Amino acid sequence: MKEQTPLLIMEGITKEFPGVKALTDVQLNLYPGEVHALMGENGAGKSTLIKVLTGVYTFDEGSVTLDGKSIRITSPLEAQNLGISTVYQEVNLCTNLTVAENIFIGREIIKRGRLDWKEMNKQAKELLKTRLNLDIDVTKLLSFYSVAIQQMIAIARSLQISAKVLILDEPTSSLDQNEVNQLFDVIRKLKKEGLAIIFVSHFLDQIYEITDRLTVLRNGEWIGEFKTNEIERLELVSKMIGKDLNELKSGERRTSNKAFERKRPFLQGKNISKKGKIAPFDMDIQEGEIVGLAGLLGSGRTELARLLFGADKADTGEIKINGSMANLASPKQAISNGIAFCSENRKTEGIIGDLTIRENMILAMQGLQGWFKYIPRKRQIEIADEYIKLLNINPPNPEQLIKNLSGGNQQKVLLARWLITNPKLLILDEPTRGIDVGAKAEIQKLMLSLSKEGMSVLFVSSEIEEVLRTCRKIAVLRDHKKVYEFENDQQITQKDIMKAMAGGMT
Amino acid sequence: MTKGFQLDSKHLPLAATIGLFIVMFLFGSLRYTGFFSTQVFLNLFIDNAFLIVVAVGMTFVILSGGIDLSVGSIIALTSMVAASLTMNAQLSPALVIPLSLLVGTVLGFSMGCLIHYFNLQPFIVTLAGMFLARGLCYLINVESITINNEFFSFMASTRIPVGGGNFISISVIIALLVVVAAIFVAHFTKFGRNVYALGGSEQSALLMGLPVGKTKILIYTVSGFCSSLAGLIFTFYMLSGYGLHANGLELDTIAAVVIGGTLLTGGAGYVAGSVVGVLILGIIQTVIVFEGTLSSWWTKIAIGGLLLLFIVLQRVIVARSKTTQTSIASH
Amino acid sequence: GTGGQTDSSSSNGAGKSSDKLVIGFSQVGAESEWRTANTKSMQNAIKDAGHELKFSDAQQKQENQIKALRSFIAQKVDAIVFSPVVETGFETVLQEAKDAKIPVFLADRAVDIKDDSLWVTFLGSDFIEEGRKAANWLVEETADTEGDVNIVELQGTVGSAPAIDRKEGFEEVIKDHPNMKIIKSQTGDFTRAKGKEVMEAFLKSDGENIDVLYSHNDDMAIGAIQAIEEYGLKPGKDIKIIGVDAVRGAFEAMAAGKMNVTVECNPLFGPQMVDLIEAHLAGEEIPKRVAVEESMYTMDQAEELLPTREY
Amino acid sequence: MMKSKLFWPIVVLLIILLINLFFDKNFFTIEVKNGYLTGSLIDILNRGAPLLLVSIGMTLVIATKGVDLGVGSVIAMAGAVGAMTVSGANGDSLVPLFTAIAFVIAISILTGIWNGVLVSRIGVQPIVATLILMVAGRGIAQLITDGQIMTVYYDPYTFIGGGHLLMLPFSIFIVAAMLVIASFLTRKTAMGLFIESVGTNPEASRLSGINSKNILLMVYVFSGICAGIGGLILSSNVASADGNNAGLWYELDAILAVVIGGTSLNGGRFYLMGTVIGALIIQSLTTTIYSIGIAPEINLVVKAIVVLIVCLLQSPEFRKKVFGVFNMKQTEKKSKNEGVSIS
Ligand SMILES: Nc1ncnc2c1ncn2[C@@H]1O[C@H](COP(=O)(O)OP(=O)(O)OP(=O)(O)O)[C@@H](O)[C@H]1O
Ligand SMILES: Nc1ncnc2c1ncn2[C@@H]1O[C@H](COP(=O)(O)OP(=O)(O)OP(=O)(O)O)[C@@H](O)[C@H]1O
Ligand SMILES: [Mg+2]
Ligand SMILES: [Mg+2]
Repeated sequence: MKEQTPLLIMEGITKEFPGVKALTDVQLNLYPGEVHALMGENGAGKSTLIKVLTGVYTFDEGSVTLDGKSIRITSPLEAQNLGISTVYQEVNLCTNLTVAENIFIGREIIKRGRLDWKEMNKQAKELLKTRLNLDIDVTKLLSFYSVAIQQMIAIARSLQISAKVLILDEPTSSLDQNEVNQLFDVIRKLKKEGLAIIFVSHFLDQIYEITDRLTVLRNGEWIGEFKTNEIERLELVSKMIGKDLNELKSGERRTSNKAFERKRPFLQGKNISKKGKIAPFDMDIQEGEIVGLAGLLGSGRTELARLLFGADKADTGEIKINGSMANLASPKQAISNGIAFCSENRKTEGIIGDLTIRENMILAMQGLQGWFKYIPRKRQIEIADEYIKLLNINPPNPEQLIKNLSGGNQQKVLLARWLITNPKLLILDEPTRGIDVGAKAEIQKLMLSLSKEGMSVLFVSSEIEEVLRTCRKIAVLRDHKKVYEFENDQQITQKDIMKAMAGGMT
Repeated sequence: MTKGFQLDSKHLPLAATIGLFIVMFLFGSLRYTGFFSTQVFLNLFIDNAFLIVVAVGMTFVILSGGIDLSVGSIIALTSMVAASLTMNAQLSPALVIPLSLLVGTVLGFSMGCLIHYFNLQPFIVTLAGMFLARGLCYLINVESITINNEFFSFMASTRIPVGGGNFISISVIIALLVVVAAIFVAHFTKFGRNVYALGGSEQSALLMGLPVGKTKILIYTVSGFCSSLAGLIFTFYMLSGYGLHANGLELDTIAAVVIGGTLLTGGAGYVAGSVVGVLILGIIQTVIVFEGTLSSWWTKIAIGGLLLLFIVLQRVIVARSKTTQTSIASH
Repeated sequence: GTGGQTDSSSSNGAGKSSDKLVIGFSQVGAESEWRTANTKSMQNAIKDAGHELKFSDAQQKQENQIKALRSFIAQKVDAIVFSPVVETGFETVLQEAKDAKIPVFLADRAVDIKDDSLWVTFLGSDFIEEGRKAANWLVEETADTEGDVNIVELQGTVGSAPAIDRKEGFEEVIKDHPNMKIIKSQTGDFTRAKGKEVMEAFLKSDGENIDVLYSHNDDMAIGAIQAIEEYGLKPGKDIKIIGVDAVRGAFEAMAAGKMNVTVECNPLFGPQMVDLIEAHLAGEEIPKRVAVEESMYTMDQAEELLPTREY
Repeated sequence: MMKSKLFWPIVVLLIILLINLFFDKNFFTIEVKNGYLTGSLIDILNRGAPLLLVSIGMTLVIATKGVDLGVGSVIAMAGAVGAMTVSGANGDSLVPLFTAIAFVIAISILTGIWNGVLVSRIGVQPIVATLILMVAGRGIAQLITDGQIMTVYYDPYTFIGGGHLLMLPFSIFIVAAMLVIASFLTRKTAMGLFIESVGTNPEASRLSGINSKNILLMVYVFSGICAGIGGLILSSNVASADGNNAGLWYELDAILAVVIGGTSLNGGRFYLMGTVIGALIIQSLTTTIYSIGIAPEINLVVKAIVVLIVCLLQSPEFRKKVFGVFNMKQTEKKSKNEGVSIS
């Protein structure tokens, strides 16, 4: 591979947004048949580099060379035509079209002057089945499926294009281990076929498993290019963060459990169900307890969480809060009962794109206070500044529009939105999705310390490791049914949970 | 998760609309003598042929998440151009017709370009287009121009018998051809699917590498063309060109499209639905004329009331079955 | 003859045909008081004569009117009366009516169709003549004025038949009087609010120069009168005001000395129309064009006629 | 942000006014006449009052991604109700006046609730929901006036739209008051934030605990009130009520004003001051067309051209393409910067 010439060379790339210098003199060399990781903290400029490459943004300075030819791409369409296929960080598909259409649109199969739906549906189904082991009805609208499935479909779409360069921007952020393995098999195959692949992820394990080489960015600057097997984890992290990070090593596994003593129940759910969504289940959450929800893709974790929050209305069941009956028919009621819910789908259910960081942060709090108790602007800025610092949000400007933030930073703002309301129960659906290593550790620490102060947390995550580390109790879902509940003591291992998820334990 | 169910859930608004139309027709037939006849039904098509054609064009615009307010004015301008070319310039219809069709096509194309290249809001651009087209009518002539031309008279008065003494006009045939073509375009061509994608999410469409700009420009061109074609049908219908023709028609058209089940936010809806929407507006008027006792203001109130009835019933039916639908479908 | 008199003449025809007729009447809309009065007159006349009325309002849209006519044909009415929204474009549907052997009567506005067998008769006002009358009054009134007479004109809705014709008739007469000049002309859409707004703008730019206001209907004139008063001039004296229609409001203004003259455009021809329909169905020959009797009212007559105005 | 949104509309407004100055040397003079301040500028404000009011209400509706086509009809209904209430009154007693105002406000609130319920509770798309009132409302107005133009002979009534206070037309004060109320509600309470968030992302707002249904309802009610008061001014100004013609096409002009003012029809951020400028542009344009003697046939063409110019000037893409050549040298970096932007 050494003697090969790079397929793609980006040099001296500089990109400035009004007020933010997103990229300064960045370079990237991509060889055919390699998987190349882009590494960096949230807001380091990974997605921007990708968007510059695929023509979503134009760059201010620098040059791009593909196959020895200098190019300047001005639109995603052009990028595709040049053989660059991309899965962007946020799922960018059309929810009003069917799965098959989403896979084929732009490159439809035409037979006798008309689109051949039969063939496209067939091929789409096959593609999802064979490549990603996903057996779903491809004639259903995309909106029918959860974000994770949508992400798989986006990946399938990019695979369907015969390309020279494949770019995957955090494709694994909401996938569970099985799906990740599936994806990696595909990547390995493509690699053998000589494709050059750019891969972005905040999971170091995945980086070390699949990538050959990596480029590290920090604050929009190029830090260096390394061979993956030649750089230590710790060194990599310190390159990304810019300082020695010994704290991260501390690995205080399950410390919380010892500190936690059973107090009194905060929420008691009995026989809650919604037809077609989730079978009747009971759920108790103690004050100050962190409860994990584990399950495979589409097992119904999100649905369960939404019912507890009143985002969907339950058909049956009753919920007691602090011992007395509560009516959680709408998010508003749930919030006034001290429940908060951070959705897994930040683009459509989380951010209010046109508003600023400050406004996004105080929204839930203001909703709680009502129309007339308006939080004075000065106070708003104080709050925003406080949480920007606490969660290390970049850029640290409360007046920046949230849609201009990097994915991970958006997630932090949403987390702040809920922390500000000072909830009794915080429901987090994949909260660490797209968040970098440092921040992830910070958030876990925060969860633990909040639980010590008496806040309960319902924690949905596809990373069993993470769940095991933080939760005292773990509920497992399978096929829209709560099948198991573990007390998290030292005996429980990742394997046990996986077994329960897959159905080996009932 | 059977196929049948899924088909239903997608086509439900359309089915509800057709059902409501039938109910309305039955209501009219029971209440008024002479209502239950094939000709009354066919008259809906004869009298609304032009509206069907504009609604088809508008459907594409609305499906893409845009809006076109210029359609009424373009109809007027087309009729004016056709009339003045025929009567004042004495050109033959073989020339007049393509030239008139060009009017809306060019205007639509220009509006599409403004919307795409300068990122302007469709509402405003087409509103300007609406003012402009009507203004141009008056520049040609403030008075109406009568058309005395054999070809036009032929198109206007030819009756195509469909049996039982009933007839339709040539315009109906044109309109139905347009509908068939549009359904094909919407579902079996790349352009059609791009329109839906654009309406679903413009940003996603862009990132998926779809030709967003080209599609947008084409959409407004198509709508402009449809308006001009409707303008010609309207000219056959009226045998005159006039600056006040089709005043306020844009709202009727939008209403028809939306009643036909297309979402104004884009991305969901059917061409066939818009046709039913037009027929519903038509039948409301027919019922009111048959009633024949409403004063001018009660006419307006009655139109509003019937519109309300339709929309609310449609909402209720769709909302009702959606809740039962999803729970059944996912098991 | 005045509008008041025609109304009582319906008794003439009542006996002629004892059959109960079904008459379809398609009205333009209800865009003005004049139109409303016209509708009422027609409705009452038909009812008083013992016939059944099928009424349809076209909301000022020709396409609606054609639909209404088709529905009348489908309902097999005995006669159709309609006030065309526009002069053109009714050939096809009138042919259908003729084929269905339903006689058609035009009210208020004419149609521009070569084949005059498509309708029985046209009963209505002559807008051009109204324009001429207005101008003639002005010529007489200013006969001994020396120097220029500066006229501002408030037009009706652009493109509408009364606006075009009233302008034409007026200009036709003043053409021969070089001292009369229309210095500003703008549309006021036949409404008071617009009339006032446009007049304000005229006064701003031409102020004391304006000698005469010619308004295509009384409503705009009434709006303009308010503007003139607010501007500080005396309507009727500093600026002479000519209106058309002779609606009640105009008489009030004239009685108060704020308006000089209004040319009548009589909407109360319902009874006359019923007579014509009955006569035709009884086999009588009737002329293709029947004029509505109309006159002109000046300031001096206003006070005494005011109580008799019906609209 | 705010600054750049307002800049170009203000420029266009100034240009229109300057064109007037060219035709009429005294265009900017304001003098005391009959004890009142008069002048073209004041006239524009006075004449534009109803449009300003309606546009202010419309701004909030549009910010929620809606639209209110019913405003024109509400104007007609309000005028009819107002005129009918005072129709029998004469003399100086102010009771009928206040009764009329109360009735008008009541009926406009009613219309607002009607639209708001259809949109927020039944889930009808705003354009059709309000279309119902647009059609039927005018009918109701005519029903009230019996199809006649109802003339008012009661002087206090004419004060609302024709009277003066502190030497200025009273309607200006009404507009100012409504503007203050709207600004207060949206900037000093959380209303503004909620409206913008519901307009940008309704689902995310709902999950943040905002009662979007009530926000929608409230916005339509406010728009109804604005239109109702606008109708009162219009009817009072000509001392009559015309069910068929009052407020005709106001809905389009109001939407136009809002959009010229920089608020997007896709909902979200709104700019009340921008709307005010937008409405003033439309009104000055109308006045200009009347006073410089443009032939009525080409009114619409002129309007179309001005609208296009305003929109083009506001478009960054257009400025870049047109002025870009000229600016290239100084800000080469900046202009390349924007590229294909997705937002
Ligand atoms: N359209 C925009 N306008 C202004 N600033 C932007 C825009 N897009 C990105 N930025 C800024 O550029 C920087 C880099 O963002 P980018 O999305 O590339 O980060 P990232 O490395 O992908 O982070 P993450 O891991 O969170 O996805 C951030 O500071 C972000 O706020
Ligand atoms: N493999 C699948 N096959 C069919 N439908 C699926 C599948 N996965 C998810 N769905 C559908 O997607 C919807 C979302 O599921 P849900 O959000 O509860 O999943 P989850 O357990 O939260 O997992 P994740 O969020 O990782 O997708 C459900 O309505 C489900 O029917
Ligand atoms: Mg990113
Ligand atoms: Mg989930």
